[in-house]
Formats: sequence, structure tokens, C-alpha cells
Amino acid sequence: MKSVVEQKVLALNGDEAVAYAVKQCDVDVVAAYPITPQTVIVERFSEYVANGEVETAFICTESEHSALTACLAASLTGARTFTASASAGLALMHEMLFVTSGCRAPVVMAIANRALSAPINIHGDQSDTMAQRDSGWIQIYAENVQEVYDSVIQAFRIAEHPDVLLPAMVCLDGFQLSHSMENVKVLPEEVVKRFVGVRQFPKVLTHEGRFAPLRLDPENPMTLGPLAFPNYYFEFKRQQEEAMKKALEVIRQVHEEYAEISGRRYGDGLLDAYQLEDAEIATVCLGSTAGTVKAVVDELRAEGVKAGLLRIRTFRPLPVEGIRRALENVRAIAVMDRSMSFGGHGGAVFHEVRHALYDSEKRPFVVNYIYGLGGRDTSPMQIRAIYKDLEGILQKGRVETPIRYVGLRE
Amino acid sequence: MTVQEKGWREIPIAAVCWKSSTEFLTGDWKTFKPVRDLEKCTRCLLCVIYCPDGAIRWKADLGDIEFDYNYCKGCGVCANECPAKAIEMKLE
Amino acid sequence: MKRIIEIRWHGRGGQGAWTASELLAKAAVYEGKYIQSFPEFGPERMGAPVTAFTRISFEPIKLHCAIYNPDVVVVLDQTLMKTVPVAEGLSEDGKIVVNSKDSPLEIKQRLGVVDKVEVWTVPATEIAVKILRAPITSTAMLGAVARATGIVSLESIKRTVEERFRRDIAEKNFAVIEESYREARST
Amino acid sequence: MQSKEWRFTAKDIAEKPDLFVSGHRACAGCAPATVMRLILKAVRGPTIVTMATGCMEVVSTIYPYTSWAVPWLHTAFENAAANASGIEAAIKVLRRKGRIKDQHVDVIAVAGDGGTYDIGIQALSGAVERGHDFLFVLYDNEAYMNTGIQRSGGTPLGAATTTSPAGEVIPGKLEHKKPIADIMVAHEIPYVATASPYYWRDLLVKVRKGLEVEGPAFLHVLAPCPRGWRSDPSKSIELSRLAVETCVFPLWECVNGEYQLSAPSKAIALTPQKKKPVREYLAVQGRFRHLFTPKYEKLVDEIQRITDLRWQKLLKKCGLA
Repeated sequence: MKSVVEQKVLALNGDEAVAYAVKQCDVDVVAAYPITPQTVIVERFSEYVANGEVETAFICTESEHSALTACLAASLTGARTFTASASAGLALMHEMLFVTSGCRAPVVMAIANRALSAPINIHGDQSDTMAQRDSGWIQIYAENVQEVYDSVIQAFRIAEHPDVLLPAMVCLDGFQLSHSMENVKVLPEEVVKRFVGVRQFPKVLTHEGRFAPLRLDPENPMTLGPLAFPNYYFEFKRQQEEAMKKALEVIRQVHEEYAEISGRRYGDGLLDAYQLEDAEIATVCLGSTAGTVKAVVDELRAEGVKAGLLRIRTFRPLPVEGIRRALENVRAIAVMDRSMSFGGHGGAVFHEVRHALYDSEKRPFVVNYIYGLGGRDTSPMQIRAIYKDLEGILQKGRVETPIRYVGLRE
Repeated sequence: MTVQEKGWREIPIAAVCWKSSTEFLTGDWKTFKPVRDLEKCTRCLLCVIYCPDGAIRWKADLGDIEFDYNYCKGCGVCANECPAKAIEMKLE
Repeated sequence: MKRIIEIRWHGRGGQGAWTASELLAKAAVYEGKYIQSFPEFGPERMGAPVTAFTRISFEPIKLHCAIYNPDVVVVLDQTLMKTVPVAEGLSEDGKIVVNSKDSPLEIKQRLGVVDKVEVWTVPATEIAVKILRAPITSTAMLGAVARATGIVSLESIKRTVEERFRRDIAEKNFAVIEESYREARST
Repeated sequence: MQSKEWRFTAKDIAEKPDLFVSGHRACAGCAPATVMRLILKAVRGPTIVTMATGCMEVVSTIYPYTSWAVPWLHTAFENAAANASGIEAAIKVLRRKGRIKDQHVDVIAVAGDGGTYDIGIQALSGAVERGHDFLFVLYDNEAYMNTGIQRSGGTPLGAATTTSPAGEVIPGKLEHKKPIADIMVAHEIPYVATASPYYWRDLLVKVRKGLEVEGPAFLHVLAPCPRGWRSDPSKSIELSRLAVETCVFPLWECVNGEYQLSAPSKAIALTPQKKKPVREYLAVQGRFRHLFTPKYEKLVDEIQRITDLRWQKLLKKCGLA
């Protein structure tokens, strides 16, 4: 067991914490395009470049599409790469998200979660990343600024792991985290550098009949990004699914290894269960609001209410088994979604949590609360009301309104 | 192709190509094939340069060119461009 | 003292409400406390009323929501009181610190807050103009907040100022902070 | 840069092994395929090629086969130049850090007219503005041939395509071809040129110049497509000559903002009677067939007029008017 490293405490907002982590990770190429509320990441990183604090090539592209493309191409040339975006920017990257995961390029991207237009809104919700949940990227949602910093460092290790080789997103709620300054313990740079290590490349068979490291290299010519007809395409998609499956274990391992040097744990790296052991009622939540829920759970516990929370930290790959185990003894569950799946009967997280519980013996009540769209604040009072609703469901023994909206004016 | 194709566990990840297209013969696409009049040919090599399929090769050891009918698609560019009119397109 | 103190700052875009919020939070970090500092989330426009928030706690802060019932309200610009309900939600034993030459009692009457609320005033604009030659009141208000609340020491505030500003500007701001600390008056 | 003379003799080129190899699945008589072969005959050392979606990408990399003997990357349609940005930046940093062999690597981005004039112009404009050191080669077959001959910004006036068909009231494409190379000149990049595969030596020299120049270079190559131009497959290279001889597609280069005509076009400028009427070029292409009917024949005059106008403008830029 390694001992916990001594760490400085800084006061950073979420965007600054991302930039600081990236600075420490020996990143070769950063390509990005500014968009609120991600801009501070790009600005801070530009300062590091301008001051010679990093050896990174910084490409200020003309669009997010090109930002991700440049990261993808650089990654396939052997570089460790990073980008950041939000909302419309992530939507513009949509095409390239799939290409990046399909090319198995371990690009890391921070997303300062923001609502999608129209109407245009610069504030926080998770519509942007939820809309990309099937793009083949790992998705980690942070609860606070400390976790943002820690997750970015872990993301490089996870994405580049030979069993994984998938791109990864670290999601931080726009403004609630991106623009909130909090205490952040930071590791010494050499410790981070040692933790992330130097990129390794798996060997693949090339058209020259040799096995060569997977990257564009004139010494070992290789064709990347070809056309695959129906006779092959399917097989590559299955490979990606396998990598996602393996990522579950890798995320847990990397999280544990990081915990040993940092002293910080977020559940098992996949799921963060809070007061769930004997909980009768619980919520499921992603991101910063989970913190507010924890504060409410503390109050409820003090009042004798058996309330709990399951925070999904890793949404892709979805830890289905873990979710089932964590929740199957809870009697009523409120799943909180900070995005809509229009016409889909509830939000994405709701669909997936309910799906995970379908095979459980006890089949708890599962209801959905859509909250916080377009940056609407979610107060502790509103969260208390959700638990109150769950108690009501248990009393009545049935669900009357499976999908509800938090803080919405009727 | 009639060969048994590999399963998802066997093929390299990231769709890295593992065969050269020289293993894919396009010669059976043609209806007409170029035939050279050795007398007229000046070995100017323009046909080698213009062939879209790289199917005309300069053989240094022979000091001459050679048509590779494994790849020739019979387009007739070589015949059309031959300054000596030494190539004729003949029905296969 | 409560385990967590919540502060709301009112100013106009460009007056430094968010800066003041951050400086106070950083000062608390130096004292080993847990903090949160965030703006009212929106595009900032010069002159428009803006709000910023600070949480200071002895234990890690879980909350990630707006501050509804602040323990302390700080008003960087007295004219805001005409249009913005600055005392809204202020806890009954809370404190409000206003940039004003007027007496705390006058301000208290104008605000119409309950008796238990402590009202503090400080002529921050005058102090800032005198020393900095500009009506930038963020540091002056910090001095008054330190006096009114005792949340952080003057030394910690100075340390953050020292880190943030150029040496000569920091020196001037030390003078501002000290004077406003002395000049702050309460009911 | 101009001080050096490149000698690409026919024998040199014939002896140099192909880096774009046989077995690709381009149509018979595909001039873009010839262009790919020729570009790679001109490389000077370690080279990475990146390509936009399009005919040449599709025909050359049908998994598990590849026709590329150099490292090669395709990611999407609109982003060949952004790919080049990432590759070039990565190589610079990795060399500096000692992670890869310390050698210069040339980066060539290749795109068709769709991936350049239309969907690719934003990434292209951004990449050259940022000054990345790469050569962008546009092989222009004047329509979206890969998807079945739809019009692009590079399709010339009067050409019939499947989205600008010649009908009862509309004579094919109503708009002029976008002057893409001049647009690239306006970016004030160090090297812009046009080329035609018929003039293969001129093309090779221009590829080499584009690689040797520091910073972005742009090469516009006309690449006749028998399928889309409705022309005889054997005529593809001939058409690339006629386009030059009629001044529909003059050959020039612009080095650091200075325009100059290349030899084949300069010969026409100096001996104007050599300039052939556009009719000769149009008549052998099925896509212009409708222009040779009484209803639309006036359009041939209009094409001649615009060709002459553009030629005169070019002569002026080259100081020859």
C-alpha cells in the first residue's frame, strides 16, 4: 500500500481545476474552441502555454469539429491529447465523437455541461452529454471541483489503458462546478506525471504483414480510418463494446490506485453510494446536485428517515450490476435527470436505472424527476420534497405520477 | 470473396488494414485489353505514368515495359495517350 | 459560530462583487477552512446588478445550489437598495454590511429588517477614492466584512490581496482594508 | 525555394515504386487515381497522407485492403485540413520530446471538390490561417462523384449533374465554378498552384514545391472523371490537356503572392492563336451534351465569355495583359 502524498490546497473553480490537471498530465496536443462555460479551461491553458509552463502544442481551432478532429489525428499520430467543450460545441462534435471512439483514439475531453438551444441558454444542464451517451465515449460525472481535478488525471490513464483505448469525457456541471471556486488538493506534478506515465501503443497487424504500434508512423506505414463494408463493420462495433465492458474494471482499478496516493475515493469509481445500506427510499443522481442531495440525506437521517443516495459517477460504461446491487433493497427510488428525452417517457438516467432493476427480485418503485434544466437551481427544500413523495408512494403502495418536474411552474 | 472471414476477436482493433490492395485483382473488370506493337513502341514511358491503375510497369532488367493484366481495367488511357500509336485496345 | 456561513454579495457589473467573494474565500482557505465562491450564473454586463455567493465552512461543503438564506449580505453599492431586495432571505440573526456614509441605524430603517439583524456601514467608496483614486470597493468591503463577521483575519485577507495584485497595488489595498476595518460601524 | 530545379524524368518516375498501389477499385479511366499515383511519386521522404471522404478514399481503403504504402488517415468528410493540423502538431511535439524519430515528416491532406470547395472549406481556411506546415491537394472532378454525380461548388456552369440536371427549362448548373485557388491565395499562404495530370512533370514539381515550402501550400489539380463527365474512359488524360488548352483550367502558381503562368499556359499567353475554343473541350463530355441543342447553345457562348474573362484577369495578375 502506497502512502498518501502530501498535497497543496488551492482555491480553484472547476474550469481552472481542469486546466491545472491537464497541465500536470504531460499532454502533447490540446486543440480547442471556446464556448461558455468551458472558456476558462482554454484561457488558463493558453496562459500555461504562453508562460512556457507546458510543452504542449496548443491549437486554437476555428470550430469544435476541427478541435476534436485535430485531437483525434494527433492522438493517432501518438500524442496524448485533450480538448474541452460544452453544449452546442459538443453537438457540433457529434460526428467526430463516433469517429474518435471508432478509431480507438484515447482523447480526453472535459465538458462543462450546458443546456442546448433553442432557446439559447448558457447555463447548466446535462442535455449536451446525455445526447452523446451512445457515441462510444467513457463518461464520468464529477460532484465537486476536487473530483473534477482527480477525474481528469484518472481519465488519461483509463482512456489509454490497452484494454480500453477509448476516448473519455469528464463532465462538470456548467457554472455549479465550472465557475464555482472550491478547495482543491493538488498532487505534486511529478507524482501526476508518474501516475499517468508515457503513452503505450498496442501492436496491430498491418498490410505489410508486420505487427506495429497502433499509430501513424512513417517507419511502419499503416492505414487508419478505412471503409468497412457490411462484411466487417459490425465486428468493430462489437470490439468497442468489449472495450467498454473492460473499462468498468479499469476505471475501478485506476480509481483505487489513485486513491492510494491521493487519499480520495469516490465510491468505487463507478458508483458512489451514500447511506444506502439500510435505505428505504433513495434518489439516483449525477453530478453536482448529488452533493446537495447528500446534505439533505444528512438532515433526513438526523430526523430518523431512512434516506439514501446513489450517485452514478461513471455513466458510460454503465455499471448495471452495481446499480442493481446498490438499489435492489431500496423500496422506492427517485431517479433525477438533468435532461429530457423528448417523447421517451422520462429521462435517460431513469430509463437506464429502471432497466438495471428489471431483473431484480424485488422490483422497487422507480420514479423520475426532471430537474435543473437551463441552469434552474435545485434547492435542498425541493430535494426534501422528492423524498417526501417517495414516502407517499410507500404509504399508498403505488405510483401515481411516474414522471415529475422539479421547480417547474405549472 | 468466398474465404471465411475473421471474427471480432481475431481482427486488429481500430480497423487497421492488414492486406495490400495488390492482393485484390481488378484485371477481370476489362472488356478490352491493351496490346502493344513492339515495333512502334519508343519506350517513352508515358503509358506507365498515366495508367490510373499502375498496371504498366517499367522493367529495368528487360529495359522494357510490361502490362500487368492482373490490374488493367481496360480503360484505354494508354492507347489514347501513346504518341507513337503503338497500343491497340483489343476485345478480350 | 455556525458550522457553515453563507454570504451573498450585491454589486454592479465591474465593481468586483465576484472578486470580493473569491478573495474572502481564498482567505478562508489559508485558515484551513472549506469554501465555495460562485457568481450568479450569467453573462456579466458593466453596470448591471450582479450577485455573488460565498460559503465558508469548517467541514467539506456538499451543497451545490444557490444561497437562499444568507447569514451575511454585503452591498457594494448603496444605490442598489432602491431596486434590489438586498435583505431578502437574510437569516434572522444575520448581518448586512453596506457601503454607505449613512449611519447603520438609518440604513436599518430603510431596509426594514428585523431587530436582531446587525447592520454595518462603511464609507467604502470614499476610502477607495482617497487611497486607490478609483471607486473600486471590493477590498474596502472585505475589511468591513472581516470586522463585522470575524470570519477571517485581516492577515489572511491581506495574503490573498498580496497574491492577486501587483506589489504597489497590493500595498495600497492593505491601507484600504485597514481603514475600512477601522471605519466600519454597526447598530 | 525557386532556386532549385527538380528533374523528374519519365524514367525516374517509372522506376520509382508506386506508393499508391494497384488493386484499388477506382473506375476504369479514373484520372484522380492517376493524380494520386503522381502525387506520391513526388514525395521527398517520410510522409503521412490524410484524406477527406470521397472517391479516392473509398476506392483505396476497402477493409481489409489498402492501396497506401505510406501512413494514411481518414476520419471524415469536412476535416482533411484539421486532420493535417493535428498530425503536424503531434509530430512537432513528439519530436521535441524525443518520443519519435527526430526527422522531418511531410503531411499531405487530400480532398475532392466536395471536401474542399463545400463542406471542407471551413477546416481548410482555419488550418491555413493557423499556418500549419502541410500541403493540401484538391483533386477536382467537379462534382460529388462518389455518391452519384451531385453538383458541388466546383461544378462548372452548364454541367448536368444529378442535382443540377439539364431539364426542359434549366440547362444544367446555373452557377459558375468557385475560384477556389484564388480564395486560397487570398489567405496569403506561401504557395498556391494549379495542375493537370496531362502535364505530369509540372504537377510533380508543384507537389514538391508545396512540400518544400514552409507553411501551408495548396495545389488544385483538375482530375477528369469519365463516369461523372460522361466521357470516354480513354479520354480522361486528354480532357485534362484540353482544359488547359482552352484556358478553362489554366496552369499557374502563386508564390508568396506573386502569380506566374506555368509553361503550358504561358505558351498560350505568348501565342494566343494556340488557345482552343471551349467548344472542343465541352463537345467530348456528355455532361454538356444539352448545350449542343438549339435550345441551350447560347450557353456555350456564355462559357466562352466567362472563360475568356477569367483568362484575361489571370493574365493581368501575371503581368502579361
